[in-house]
Amino acid sequence: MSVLTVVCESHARDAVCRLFTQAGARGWTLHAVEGMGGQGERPGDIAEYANIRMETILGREAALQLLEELHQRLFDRFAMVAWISQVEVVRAQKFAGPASG
Amino acid sequence: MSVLTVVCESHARDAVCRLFTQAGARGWTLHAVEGMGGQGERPGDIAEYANIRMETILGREAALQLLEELHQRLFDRFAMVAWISQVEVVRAQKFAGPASG
Amino acid sequence: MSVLTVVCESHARDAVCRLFTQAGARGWTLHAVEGMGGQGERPGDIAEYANIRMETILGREAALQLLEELHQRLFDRFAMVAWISQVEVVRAQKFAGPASG
Amino acid sequence: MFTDVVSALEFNLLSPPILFFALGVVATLVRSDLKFPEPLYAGLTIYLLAAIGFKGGVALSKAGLGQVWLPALGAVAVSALIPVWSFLVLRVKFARVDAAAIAAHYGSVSAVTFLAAVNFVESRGVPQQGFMAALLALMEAPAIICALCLARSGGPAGEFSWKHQAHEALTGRGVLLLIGGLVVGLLAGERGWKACEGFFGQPFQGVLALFLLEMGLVASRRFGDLRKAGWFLILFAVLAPLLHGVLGVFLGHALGLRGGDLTLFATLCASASYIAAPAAVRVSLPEANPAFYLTAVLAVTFPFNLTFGLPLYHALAGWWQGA
Amino acid sequence: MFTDVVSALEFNLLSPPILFFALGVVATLVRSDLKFPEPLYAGLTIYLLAAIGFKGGVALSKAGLGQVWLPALGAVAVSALIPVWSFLVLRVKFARVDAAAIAAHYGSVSAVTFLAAVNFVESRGVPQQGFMAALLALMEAPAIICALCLARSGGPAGEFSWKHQAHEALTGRGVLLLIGGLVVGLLAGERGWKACEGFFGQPFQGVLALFLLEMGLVASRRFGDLRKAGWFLILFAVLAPLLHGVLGVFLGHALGLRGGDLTLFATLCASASYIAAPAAVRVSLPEANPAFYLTAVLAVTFPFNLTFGLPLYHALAGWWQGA
Amino acid sequence: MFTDVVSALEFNLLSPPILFFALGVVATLVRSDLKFPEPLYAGLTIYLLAAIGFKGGVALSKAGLGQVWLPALGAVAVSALIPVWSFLVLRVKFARVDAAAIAAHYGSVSAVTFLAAVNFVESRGVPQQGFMAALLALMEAPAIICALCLARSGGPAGEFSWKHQAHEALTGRGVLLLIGGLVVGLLAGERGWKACEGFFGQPFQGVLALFLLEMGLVASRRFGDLRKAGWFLILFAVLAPLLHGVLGVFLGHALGLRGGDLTLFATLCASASYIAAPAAVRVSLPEANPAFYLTAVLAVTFPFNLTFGLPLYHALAGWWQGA
Ligand SMILES: Nc1ncnc2c1ncn2[C@@H]1O[C@H](COP(=O)(O)O)[C@@H](O)[C@H]1O
Ligand SMILES: Nc1ncnc2c1ncn2[C@@H]1O[C@H](COP(=O)(O)O)[C@@H](O)[C@H]1O
Ligand SMILES: Nc1ncnc2c1ncn2[C@@H]1O[C@H](COP(=O)(O)O)[C@@H](O)[C@H]1O
Ligand code: NA
Ligand code: NA
Ligand code: NA
Repeated sequence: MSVLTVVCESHARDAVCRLFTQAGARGWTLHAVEGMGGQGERPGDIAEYANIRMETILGREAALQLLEELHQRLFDRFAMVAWISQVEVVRAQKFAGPASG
Repeated sequence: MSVLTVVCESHARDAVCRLFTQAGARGWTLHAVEGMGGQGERPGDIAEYANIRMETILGREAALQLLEELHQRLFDRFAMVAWISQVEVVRAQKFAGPASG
Repeated sequence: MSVLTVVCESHARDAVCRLFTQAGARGWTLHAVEGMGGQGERPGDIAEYANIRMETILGREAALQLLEELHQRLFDRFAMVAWISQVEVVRAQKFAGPASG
Repeated sequence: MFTDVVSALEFNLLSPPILFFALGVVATLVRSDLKFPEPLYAGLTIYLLAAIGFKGGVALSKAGLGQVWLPALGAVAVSALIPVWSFLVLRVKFARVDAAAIAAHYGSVSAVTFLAAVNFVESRGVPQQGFMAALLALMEAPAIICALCLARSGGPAGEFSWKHQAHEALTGRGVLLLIGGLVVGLLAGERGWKACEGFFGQPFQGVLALFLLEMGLVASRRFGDLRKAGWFLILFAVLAPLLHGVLGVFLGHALGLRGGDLTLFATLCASASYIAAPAAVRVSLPEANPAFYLTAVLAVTFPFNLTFGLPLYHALAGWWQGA
Repeated sequence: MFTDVVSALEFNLLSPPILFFALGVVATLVRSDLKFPEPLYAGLTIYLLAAIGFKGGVALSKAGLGQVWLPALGAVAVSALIPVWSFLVLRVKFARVDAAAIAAHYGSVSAVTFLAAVNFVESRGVPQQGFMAALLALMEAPAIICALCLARSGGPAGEFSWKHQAHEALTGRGVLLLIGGLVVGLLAGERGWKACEGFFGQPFQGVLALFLLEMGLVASRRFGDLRKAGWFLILFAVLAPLLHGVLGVFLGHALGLRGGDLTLFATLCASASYIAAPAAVRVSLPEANPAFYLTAVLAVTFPFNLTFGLPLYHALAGWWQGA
Repeated sequence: MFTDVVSALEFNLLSPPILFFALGVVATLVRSDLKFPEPLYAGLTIYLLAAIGFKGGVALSKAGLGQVWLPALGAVAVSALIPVWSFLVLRVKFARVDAAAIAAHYGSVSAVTFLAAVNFVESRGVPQQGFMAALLALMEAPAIICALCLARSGGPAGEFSWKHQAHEALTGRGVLLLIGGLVVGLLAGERGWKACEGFFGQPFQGVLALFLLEMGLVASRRFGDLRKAGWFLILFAVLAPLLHGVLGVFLGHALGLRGGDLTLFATLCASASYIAAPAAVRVSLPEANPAFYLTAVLAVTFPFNLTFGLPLYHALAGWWQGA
């Protein structure tokens, strides 16, 4: 399995979650972070101006495709970085493919 | 070395830490997170109803066994996901096996 | 690419960021965490006594060298652990080498 | 008595805390992005519990400790007994663990409901002796322990340790702030209260109002699970507090409580825990379904007590004392 | 009128909120590590918006709703029109999307500037009817929607959904707290206010002062981008609020507003949004450069209004009413 | 003088702030899960420092600046000298870096101890001029710089940069809030204070009480390290503040301080830093063992000053002025 991690400005949250869902992610985890990057420092004292860090576990294929989607559709619009790591889980079926009900 | 990451409801904290210790982990890092999963959204405005994210570095064997323990003993009882990633460290002995003193 | 993760006492922040910059990192992400380790529990209710968790994406070579630098120069001085994971990104050039402008 | 009920109801429903609670409910219903950050919730909780304990302690330093022990005993007893009949009734529809889990919540108490009751009683100018905060602290644990025993009577169920439960019952942050605040108030007395009134006294009702805004958000997020809970549970979640409130009035009166104290005692009996009980149940009865107990307590009983229950118990207490 | 301006300026610049704002600016300039944690910012915002709404509602419960509709209509109209001419002027130097994005911010309103104005008017003892908080809520959205239309008139630009914008306009946390507070105040009335005055009333000005310390930090962090913004934009960021403030005085007077209400209306017109508008623009006009609109609004217009604008509009309003 | 000491002690030990501090200690001892979230701690700190600075500034606006410079000079001198003899004494048992690190803490000052002293003096109705908050800000840095020099006199030890230390000394968040608050208070004067009294004044003592609850938690977590610290250090941690408090009374009196100001000056001398000094020492003397300096300061000196030291210094100051 893979974990896709996204660090982005908090305004991008809804857009990212929508892509997560479309990619078949059945869950995610997120929290507020401070950041430093090409667009300068983001100290995070105002939620609207801060960054969030989101993680979702999903299959490798789905993760790669989701990263590509993020790249195509959101990287230009929002301050954002994303990466994929390979991980091991038990109950892989919990994270596999779109929820069937 | 491996990093085992657990995202779980905060009520599971003590139980998870106990398993960490039993598995020989000599330290861990944790913080509060929001989450979305099979049991719905967990917005995290009340600590008791929120999720935490815990990480512990330990040897690969110990990590796999710990994941199995978590699976056997806690996955049914608490809202929880966990995964293992391979990482590189210096001072590997700091994280290896139960503390000797 | 690699992600280098550092968990350390908050007093180390400036020193770590300086090493990040020297290693060519063009950005990083950080947040406050609680921790447990060789130096006991760090409950994190006072920022000055708490831990932070920092992540930076950079090339594998740079990451390994940075980890070594951290080891040589900061591991003895501060409560700190660090690890490297292999990750996949798009736009690898965003994270590669010192900023040219 | 009817006009008393109506007047108390109107007074309560138009008070800022209840109106802010309603605002929180509306915010969820219209899917607003309003959210309280966790540290704000924690800070408000610490403030409210410390304040109510402190205030109670100061009152106690004037009233003397002699009158507390009888009501305290009654409080512990009623809190341990409520789960028994609740369990029996709930067994009609629910599995053993679920019935026990729900029963634990109704025997235990809700600090926020109590805070709203104190506020209501004070705003109406009804005299009270002030030691009821001590009962709030005492009534949290017995019900939980009793209900866990009921669940285990049917075989081993999850982790359970007397030592752990007793430790929680005495040192959990809620109990500690309450009892600690009481002792601080007892020792600091009137002089201490004067010094801190500008923080623990004057802003109190306003802070409670803001806090209930958050509680409105929290409670209404559970509305979606009402269907899963089913009619039997929803009915139980309305009738149980009513019954326990009435019982509280009679019992409290028999134990010598009068005036505002009687209303507060009835409210304690009627209220259902949503912090201490879920925590204990999650750990000790993990098989119990949170969709049942949390929904009953948060989506039905808590709002019911806050809006309608409170003035009802108050009117009944007034009528019974007058009778 | 000159002495009025000087006295109002002096009064404003030496008031604790403005001095704390200046302290925040200084802290950034000397590169201090002073920082407000996010939950503190969120908590202060929730408090301030709920308090101003509540207070407004109580005032409204006395004044009656009849007088609101005409100023409300005027407020919506002016908020929708400001972006039009702003857009035309900004097009001289900026691309379509950037011009529209900046225009959206100047048509919309800043709650904190409004809070400072309420505080100023109250400290000076000028009577006000108290329903202006309602206008603050109404003036947030129209400008944003209008400016997004202007941007899209040049072709497809990012995501845009009427449904989404309307939902935001009605349920965004700022609007919800304001309107919700107003309704709570209306229903709770004078009795409710008395009960909560120790929290929503007495500490208000001090809380605002502390909050402006944080806003000083936030605004001054943008000073570094002033060079990127360029002279044209900086000039715009000073002249636009001035123009809109003057316009607000004349229009507000024509709509029947008097006393403190007129100052508040002018300030609303002059103020520029830095929470609602950036959020909408980030999502719907992602190509627009934040270095332009955020810098103009935060580094120039917000401080200008807070320090010089406010007393100017007030003096002008006084003079125009006297004339 | 004995009855003075007893009465001051009793007054202090039964005041809400000290009782809440004790509650925090108890909470740790019984292993309660009570915890303050970090943003709450940060918020309380910002409030307390801004309030004490502001208040001091307002007092200063009445007293005039002329009387400050002599005590200020004395304060800087004593803060730079305390580390010298502390270092020499500590060298008996400790390595050079550890001795220097501990010495830095005792020369520097603790804002919270000062806050408790202000509160104590005010509650007892002792008049004070109010500019001592300025000395608090001035006494933070000299000791640290002096101690770092002592440590380095034995060879290179970690990072050290005059520029960095000076920058910290002037812009660290504590100093900035204090000095900033003072200037705001000076400029805003009595009128500004009236406007903000409902926030910075009335709730102050209560907020301090709640904050000391958290400090009780923090201090008592260090109790476990007392054994590692050893008897020599524990003795030092009690005798040093006593000695410095007595010295403070004599010196302050010689510098012309009277009434509450004298008590406050003595407390400043006696207090030991637990925020600024550890931060500097962690960076510049990383080889120094935190188990020594943090335990001495947090687990011994801070509680000692808060409970027994404060009334002692006060009684001594009263007696010396009477003599
Ligand atoms: N190399 C990096 N490693 C880790 N996080 C980064 C990196 N670059 C950027 N970020 C994060 O992504 C956010 C947006 O990046 P940017 O668009 O480059 O400003 C920053 O505020 C950081 O939180
Ligand atoms: N696919 C996933 N990726 C990342 N985090 C997840 C995922 N699924 C669940 N989680 C986290 O685990 C918590 C519990 O999951 P669940 O038991 O599925 O509700 C959620 O609240 C999330 O924080
Ligand atoms: N094995 C570990 N896994 C994850 N985090 C650790 C581990 N050991 C230490 N840490 C983190 O690093 C901090 C400093 O570690 P130490 O210097 O061992 O006290 C701790 O407070 C933890 O947050
Ligand atoms: Na009950
Ligand atoms: Na405007
Ligand atoms: Na000192």
